[in-house]
Amino acid sequence: MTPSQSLAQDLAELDLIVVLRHAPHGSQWVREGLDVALVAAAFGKRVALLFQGDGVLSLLTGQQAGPLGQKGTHPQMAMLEMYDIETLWVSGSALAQRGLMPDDLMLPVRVMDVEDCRAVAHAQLPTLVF
Amino acid sequence: MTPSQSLAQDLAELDLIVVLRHAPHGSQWVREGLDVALVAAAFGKRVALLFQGDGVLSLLTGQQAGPLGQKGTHPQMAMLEMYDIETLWVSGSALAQRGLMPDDLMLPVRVMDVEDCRAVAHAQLPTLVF
Amino acid sequence: MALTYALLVQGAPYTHQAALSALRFGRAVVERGHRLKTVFFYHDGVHNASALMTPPQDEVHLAEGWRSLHRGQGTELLVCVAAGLRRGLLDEGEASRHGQIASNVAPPFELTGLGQLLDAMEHHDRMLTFSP
Amino acid sequence: MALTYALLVQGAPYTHQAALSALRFGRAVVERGHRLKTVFFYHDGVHNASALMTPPQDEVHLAEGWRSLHRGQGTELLVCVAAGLRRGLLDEGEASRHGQIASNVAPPFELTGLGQLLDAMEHHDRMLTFSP
Amino acid sequence: MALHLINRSPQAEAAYRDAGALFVEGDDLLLIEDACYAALPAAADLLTPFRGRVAVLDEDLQARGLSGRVDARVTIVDMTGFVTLTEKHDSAMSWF
Amino acid sequence: MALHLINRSPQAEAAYRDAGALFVEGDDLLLIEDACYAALPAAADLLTPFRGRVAVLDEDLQARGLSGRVDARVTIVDMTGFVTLTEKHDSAMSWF
Repeated sequence: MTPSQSLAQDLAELDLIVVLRHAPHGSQWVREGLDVALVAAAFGKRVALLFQGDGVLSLLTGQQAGPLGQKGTHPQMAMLEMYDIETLWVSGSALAQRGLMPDDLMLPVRVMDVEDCRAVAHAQLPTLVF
Repeated sequence: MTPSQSLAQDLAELDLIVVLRHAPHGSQWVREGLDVALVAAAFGKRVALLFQGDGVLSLLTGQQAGPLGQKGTHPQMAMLEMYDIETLWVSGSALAQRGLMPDDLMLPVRVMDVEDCRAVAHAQLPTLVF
Repeated sequence: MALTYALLVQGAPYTHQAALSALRFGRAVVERGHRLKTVFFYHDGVHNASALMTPPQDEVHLAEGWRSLHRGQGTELLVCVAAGLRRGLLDEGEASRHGQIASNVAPPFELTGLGQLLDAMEHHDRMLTFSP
Repeated sequence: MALTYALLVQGAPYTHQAALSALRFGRAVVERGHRLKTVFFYHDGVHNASALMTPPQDEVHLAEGWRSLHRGQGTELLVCVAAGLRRGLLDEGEASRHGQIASNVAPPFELTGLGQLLDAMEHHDRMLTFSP
Repeated sequence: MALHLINRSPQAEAAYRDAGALFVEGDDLLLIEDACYAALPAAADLLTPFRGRVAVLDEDLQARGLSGRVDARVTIVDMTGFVTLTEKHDSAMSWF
Repeated sequence: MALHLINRSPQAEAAYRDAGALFVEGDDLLLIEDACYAALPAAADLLTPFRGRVAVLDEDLQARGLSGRVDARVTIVDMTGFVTLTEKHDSAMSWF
């Protein structure tokens, strides 16, 4: 549970961690979780996102508005950089389980091993799990 | 998929099958599924229930009203006989997976193997899955 | 051959995709030349009937989508009264019966009992369920 | 030592047990001598604030349960306005702003933004989430 | 014969298990909504009980960025194809 | 150290897997609502990652008829015990 030095540095500068672990489109969890992250950033908080489980699917390239104009969550993803949310952590095992590589993702991420993820969960930072 | 004779007889006399596959108490699925079965029976339909997956847990003995008076679904179960709903099928593998025996259940049931369950699902009877 | 369809919708709009899937499927049924006779809203699906839903203007308005199926096809839009009452969905009659100050279900949505769901299953050729 | 608590409630009453669990936990927090300062309703949790919920008389009335915590403790009952609007939950102000004919959120429930959730997390000692 | 609908992510293994236990020759399975992710090759084991009779809804695939990532054994159908499947089968069951 | 809450039935294996992956020495897990069924001996494998630091909420157990059926390695706590666990841990995470 001792984070690597670069991760420790990231953690030291954060105000909020939002964990996303549901798939996009089918339900509202990712969207409402990202809304929290974006509002926090707009209020000047330094936010990191941890994508775990099905949450990694919200980073897939090539997503579109759904039929009937359902917006999806990729437009919010595209706003993260503008809001200075650049700390994006992705569970390596979640990617592997789905046969995905970092190249399949729309944003640059840090792939985390399980020790990294544990360090994040125990950084004593305000954390919301969606 | 050829049902045993006694099952074929049961199937021949039915108007509606309600499949229950969620756990009681935590969500409303079992309750609202049983409401459909009870209303159908009140309208004179001949109804059978198939308990599959977590649905078998709604038959456990010893259930009570929850804290804050949450009613649970066992009072509805107790009404089944009064409404002449006596065909209760339970997936044997669902029981086994949870370490349960027919003695753990509050009502007499017919334990079904997978072939029986397939026959029920393909009996061309109106079926609702909750 | 034209078939008659009923849909059972159990998912709330703006929480789960089920309601959108049901609406799209309903439209496709009509485009294929079938009759969409009944949509029955149960469980959290009752929220599809809320007259107060106020989605962002650039998103689909689910209740309006259902109403347009009613206008085009005469599709019955039936809302389970028991599932609706506990979830805060009432028409004028139920509101006055229960001493509530307002109502949020209006025609063409109709509050009704589960008997109507059974009727729809019995009389229509196909029944599809869309759940969260 | 007395702590201050915030709860994030994301489950709708009469659909999922999460809202009941949150209310029971909130009461137990108070009984242990802590302060329950804020309950924030988000996602489907916004339905806890519905003035129109009409549960059977022999069942717990969730909205009333929350109001009684407010009366006893001054607990803030905050409802995310964006999550509420799309799900058909509006107070008088939002109803008139959006041209809706009725409203179904009244004090002590308050429509508010997500900033208040972040405030509660920052200023209270503990934050618990109850989700469906 | 029956049409089975699944709309839950492969994480909800119980939906696949319960539908798979009842699946017989002549049935069809259609994956919609978050069940589209079960059409990825990595989820192939979950679809074994469905004996190659698996379709997935194109509109939902596209929204999720899954076009071009679908396992070759899964058939892609559009909304009209969905209706056609319900024409073919008297009975449809939704597993959620 | 953190308190982990799970409220989903053992069928929702992902909640147990994701929480288990992050669980460390000194953490606690509390099972509430339909997660009470994970306290049955038949679900013991699901609780292995939680190293014997598993509690279950008594009120929810009783409603489900599970009193007397709980695995011996799981501790039973009442609602006050739940609050006590939140006093002990600064941080609580809910897996659903």
